[in-house]
Amino acid sequence: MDLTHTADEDAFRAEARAWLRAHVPHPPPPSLETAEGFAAHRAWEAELHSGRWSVVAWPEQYGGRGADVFHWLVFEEEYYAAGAPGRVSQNGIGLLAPTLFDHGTQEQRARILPPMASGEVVWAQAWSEPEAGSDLASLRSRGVRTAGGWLLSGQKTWSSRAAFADRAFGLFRTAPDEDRPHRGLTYLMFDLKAPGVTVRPIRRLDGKPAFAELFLDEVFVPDEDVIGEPGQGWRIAMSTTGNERGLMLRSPGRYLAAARRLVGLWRATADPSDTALRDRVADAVIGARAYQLFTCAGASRVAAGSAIGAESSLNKVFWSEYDIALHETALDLLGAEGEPADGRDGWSEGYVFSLAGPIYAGTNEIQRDIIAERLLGLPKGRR
Amino acid sequence: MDLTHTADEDAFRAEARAWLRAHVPHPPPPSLETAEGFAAHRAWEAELHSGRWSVVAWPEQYGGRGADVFHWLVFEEEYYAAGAPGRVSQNGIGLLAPTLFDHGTQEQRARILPPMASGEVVWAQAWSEPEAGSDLASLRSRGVRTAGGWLLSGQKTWSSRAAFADRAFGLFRTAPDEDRPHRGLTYLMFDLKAPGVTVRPIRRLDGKPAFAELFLDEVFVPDEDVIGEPGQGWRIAMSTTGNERGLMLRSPGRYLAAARRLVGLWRATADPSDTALRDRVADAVIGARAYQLFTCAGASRVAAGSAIGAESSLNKVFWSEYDIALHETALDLLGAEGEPADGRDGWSEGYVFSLAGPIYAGTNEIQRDIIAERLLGLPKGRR
Amino acid sequence: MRFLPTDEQRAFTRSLHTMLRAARPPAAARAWAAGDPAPGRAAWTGLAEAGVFALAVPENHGGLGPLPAELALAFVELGRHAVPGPVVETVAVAALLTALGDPAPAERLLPGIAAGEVMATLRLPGTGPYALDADAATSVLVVDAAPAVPGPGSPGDGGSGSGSGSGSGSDVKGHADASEGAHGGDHARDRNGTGTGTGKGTGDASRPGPKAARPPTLRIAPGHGPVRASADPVRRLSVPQGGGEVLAAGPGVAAAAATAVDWARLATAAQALGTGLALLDRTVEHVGRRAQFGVPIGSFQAVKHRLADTLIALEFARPLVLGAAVSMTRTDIAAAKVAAGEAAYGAARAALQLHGAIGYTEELDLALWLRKARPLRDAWGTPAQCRAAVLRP
Amino acid sequence: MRFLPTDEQRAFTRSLHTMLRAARPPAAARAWAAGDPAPGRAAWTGLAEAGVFALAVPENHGGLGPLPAELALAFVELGRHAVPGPVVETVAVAALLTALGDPAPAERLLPGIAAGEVMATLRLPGTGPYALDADAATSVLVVDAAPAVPGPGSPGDGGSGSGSGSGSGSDVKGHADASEGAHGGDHARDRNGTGTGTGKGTGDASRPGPKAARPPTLRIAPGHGPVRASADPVRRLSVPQGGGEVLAAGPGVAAAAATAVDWARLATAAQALGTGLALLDRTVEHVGRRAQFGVPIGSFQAVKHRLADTLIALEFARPLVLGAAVSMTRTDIAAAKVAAGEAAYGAARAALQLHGAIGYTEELDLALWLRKARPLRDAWGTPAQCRAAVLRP
Repeated sequence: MDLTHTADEDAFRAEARAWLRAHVPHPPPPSLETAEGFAAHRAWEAELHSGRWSVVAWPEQYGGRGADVFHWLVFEEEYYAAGAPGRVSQNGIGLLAPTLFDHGTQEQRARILPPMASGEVVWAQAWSEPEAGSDLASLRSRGVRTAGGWLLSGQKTWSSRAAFADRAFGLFRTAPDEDRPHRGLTYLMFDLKAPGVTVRPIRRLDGKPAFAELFLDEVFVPDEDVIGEPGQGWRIAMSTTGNERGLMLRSPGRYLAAARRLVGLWRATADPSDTALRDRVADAVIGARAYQLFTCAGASRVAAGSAIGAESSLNKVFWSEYDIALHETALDLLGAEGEPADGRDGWSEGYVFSLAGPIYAGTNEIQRDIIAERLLGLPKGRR
Repeated sequence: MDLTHTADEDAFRAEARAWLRAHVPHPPPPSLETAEGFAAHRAWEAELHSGRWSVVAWPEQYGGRGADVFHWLVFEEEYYAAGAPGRVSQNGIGLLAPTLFDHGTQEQRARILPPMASGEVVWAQAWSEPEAGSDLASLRSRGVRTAGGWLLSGQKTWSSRAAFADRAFGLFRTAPDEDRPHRGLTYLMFDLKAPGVTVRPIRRLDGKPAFAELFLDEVFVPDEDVIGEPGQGWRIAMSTTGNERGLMLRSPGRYLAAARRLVGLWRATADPSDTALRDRVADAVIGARAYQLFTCAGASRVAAGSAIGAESSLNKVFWSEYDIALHETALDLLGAEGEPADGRDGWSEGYVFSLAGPIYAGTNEIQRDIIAERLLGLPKGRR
Repeated sequence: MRFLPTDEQRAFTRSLHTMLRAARPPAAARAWAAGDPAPGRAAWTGLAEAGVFALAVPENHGGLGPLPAELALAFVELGRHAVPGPVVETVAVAALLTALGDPAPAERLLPGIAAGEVMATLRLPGTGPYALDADAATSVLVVDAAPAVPGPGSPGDGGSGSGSGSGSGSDVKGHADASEGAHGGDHARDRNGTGTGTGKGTGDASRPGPKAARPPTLRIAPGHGPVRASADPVRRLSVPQGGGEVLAAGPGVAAAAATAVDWARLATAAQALGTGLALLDRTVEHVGRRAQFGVPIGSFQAVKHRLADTLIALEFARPLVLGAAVSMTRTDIAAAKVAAGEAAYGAARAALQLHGAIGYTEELDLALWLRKARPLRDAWGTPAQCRAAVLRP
Repeated sequence: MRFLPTDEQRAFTRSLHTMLRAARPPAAARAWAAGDPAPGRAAWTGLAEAGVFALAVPENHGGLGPLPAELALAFVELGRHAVPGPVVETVAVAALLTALGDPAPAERLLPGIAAGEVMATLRLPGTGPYALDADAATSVLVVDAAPAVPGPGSPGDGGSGSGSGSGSGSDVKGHADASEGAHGGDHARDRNGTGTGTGKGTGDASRPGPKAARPPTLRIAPGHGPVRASADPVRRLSVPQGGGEVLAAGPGVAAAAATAVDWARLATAAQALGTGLALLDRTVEHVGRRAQFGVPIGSFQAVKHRLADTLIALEFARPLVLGAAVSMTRTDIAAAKVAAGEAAYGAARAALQLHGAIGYTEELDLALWLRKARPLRDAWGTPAQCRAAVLRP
């Protein structure tokens, strides 16, 4: 049971730190949920890519460094500690790429991954539909067979960053008569600028178009943009939610850096004898450390060959609630300066962002059901 | 909308205060969950009765003062402010007596109420059974018709104070073949010393025998000890849970006095700049005032002719959670002196007592279901 | 004792409710956020005609009041309908001028407030650099530098609210504690009570001692700085300019400011309560309609229990708000502010979670209440400040 | 990095688990509470034979250690099995004597601890007047008056733990802060960190200044006062008597005491974690079996979610405890103590609620874990004290 880093990890850390110190933009670019900020973040992806830091966990042939999970954790710590910008390519790198590694063809990987790594093509996800929130099995958007491909029609929603992104991926019903709703779904990729696609940005609570509705009207998708077998989309989508991505959805480095910033804010603004605030700041420090060590243990299990299954639900509930509490504490520390929407050091925008945590990627209610039934073995109920 | 007291209420308050100041025992008697303490508390009931303070809300003919709900609230404030002992006759006065007023005969009232008022006969409740906790409809203890009465058999449990009490009341299944489980129950009173009754005390977490199991083996109950019609027990029991007793189960005076004691403890022991503790003490003060004013509003509605129905579930959840938080704060204020079981000023025993609040008189889970379904109108689920 | 609204009070709130529903405040609020105060002003006139502002103005200055109980009931409705504008601040100005007892400034503004012609806003030392909706208000009042009376056990630490004399508002730290300072409280405890992070660095060295304290002044600011949107964009924040006409000075201003804080807290608490009730109503409706896994999500026990807890918090805040309006004691008002502010914020968190993604959008009107809950929780006294006030002897 | 127990470590905890299950600690705990330590002593011997106490003792004094990671894993098992006795305190004494570096007292007690012949208990200034299980212990150690090193930003306030020199323990207030004081922390912050209510009235006037501070002493108490039952009657509290043989004196005692607090916190955190895990296991089993309304109550979503939250808290406390055992930094240990203590207490609250009335009885063995959670949360550092330690620079 140890927490030491290898010499190689230490060297990797030093290299990442030096590069980031030299390249991280100051002041940070505008919010990535704006047109200007999106462009700036895309440029930052290109810069990261030029230093081969954009996709450290990928094989070298696609622009990565073949980093294992421990190297990845080191990189993430350095990345957030350096105050580097949020990752506009996160959906592609975190969701689509692992699917392509597991289920894509050589041709797809060679065609799709390099421009994803450089930020040239930014991907949006297209999972949810208006009547299918937590209940993905009831998806209705459909793909109809046509010569050399599929024609997609229907409506997707809550497509993060689709307001500005280039392409999207998601599940479409291609065999509507299957008796079980999980069957007959196909995993497809499509161009957001293709004929038949209408993107309607949706403004989140702070007015920023952080996601969009997608209206699809006979959008042609060639066969080469189907991932895996048609009709196997559900299985393919699920197979890449239960692996180590449960650990990698939010990296510990993010919260370690946030907690450090919070302590700085507290030392700068608060009366240290105000124990009510002090206890909440301490809890942020404790929570970040707990999340880091929990992830280290999970990564060690992955490295030892275990799979991460329903345990990722523990992770999801923890970080999403942690993130809100941390930002609430920051706003309370800021007092009257916590009210403006463009409040100090991004705390206000971070708070709005944090509020989505318990809702997306499977609501925390669903996650708790999963924890109770799959980890604790409690009997299924009707909820 | 006013909060003023009438001249009569003020005079009543002054009279109660003066009497209590002269009579409340100091130091307080031992815990009423011990044999010695039970006897001392019974003696205190007799003393209260001698001053006509034991049952102020009852008609004068039974030893009361015919006090309305506002006078009752005044009395309770003075009672707890004076640091007077807990009420060993509470189950009889609060649960059985209202049932007798609504559903009993003249003869029953004349026979049963005066010795209840004087503490000569202390009553225990006998509702729960081992397999029927929150689900009273599944009661199994039965009454079989016999000449001039009924023979009770079966097992009751969680009978508060039955270790030392004289008599008990509860529901028994007298018509087992009814197709709906709520039917066929009869409301009966019986003697805890009668032949066929075995009382097995149950020790609560702090070791005190605060309740008991009752084993009944053909215990004879004469017809005169049936309340209402046989087979109507469920309806009778329910009819007196939805009235103002929802307000009167725990009086605001109790928490106002407890919050005042907590503030005293805080001023005596805590660093006032320790805001974490200060905030919790303030919340105790705020909660006691909220509960007082909530009760005043409810009492005003009762006085104006409204019934208190499912609203009493709001009340139950509030006071039970409040009571635990208040005692947790006290123990944290006491620090190392909060650990001993016989800790200072009864806070430790009060904490153990408070822990039962969310469990009994309908668990808080059941209460929240009631609130959601009856007050908010949410659809019934399978829970 | 009859701790229930009277028939007249109920008729008043019903008529307000009807009037406000017809006025469609959500549209007015959206226009207000976009910098177009015209629809909001029209609603304001309607409120004045219904007598809402007159409740805060004494009869001898053209009002109907002071009638805090009716005012609290009215503000529950304002919260329920998400009415935009400096409604709380206008009431606070009325209370301040009334408490000041100086006929000239009172007669200058109070009749206009009662009539709905004056839309006032107010900044006191200790509540941050901003005044709410100064761009739309007709009168921007500022109290500068109200020195605290040292409380018992607060040796040699009587100064408070320093650095606000310039009115520039750039020195946020100077405003740490004066809303409590205006209450004559103990400075050291106030700072611990703020929870606003503005305590440290207030400048112990530069803070004037008790003897150096200038008398507090009340002035009309000649204008305001650029508007910053609050997290609730319907709340438009700006820093009042320095200078302008001084209406009053002296210790009476501090006492009047303390009274203004009381009224502002009461009105904010009522507005927060109404906000929370509206959030709960809309969420109950949503979860009864929205289906997942084949059933309405409102039939899931986790949803039920969260909404039950929301109702409990609101239904125990309600009597605190109304009780504070009846007693008008400082501790009751502070208690009501804590409970209503926290209950409304809890309702907002529950409403957002149970609406899911749709609740996270600006497009749904729900956002108008959602975004208001947190600012109202903190306005005119954070929970920490108000908890400190509850325990102040 | 391989932040997982090794195969050897897993085999060790498995064998401990098997041994403890066979020893039926619930019966030993009930006897212990009733004043009969014999079955507990037998279990103690078993633990010593398994090498548990030797983990805290260096090899040159007959031990296997110090091996804090193995010790933490062992204490999770001790918590899981509700083992009675001063297990934490014995480890703390071993850490203290090891850190002291003085061969004579070390050789006198450490080999006996490793062998299971010495059952030690300990009182440090700042953790209340009581020593745990002094009636059953073979050695009752007391540190008196460890003066704190003034921390940065703590001008002229270096005294701490005054009034404990008599060892009478009647002056509770004198013990306010020394567990932190032993950590060399800032006295003023410590007091705010205690949350124990013993701060006020510590006697600012009578507290010796840094120059007047007597050197701290370590002594063997000649006996103890009457036993008081804790809220967990398996924890038997008494006040060590004054006087007795002095084993060591001087500033080294303060530093060693701070190390002892670290080890005590780590062991207590691990024990609390095990306690919480046992509470969760038993509750999961109960709700899967107990039916209401025709179904197991474990199928109700409210029950599921409460247990899910309990699991989350425990599963995030676990890596903190093990990580602290690996790093042995003071902040990691304090963080682990907060998280494990709160998680275990939360597990106790959930276990009680979901067991219903049966959980509220002494008769069910559940009570052995239920009643231990809260004392363990506070022992050797309350959550407030440990949160303060987490932020100490």
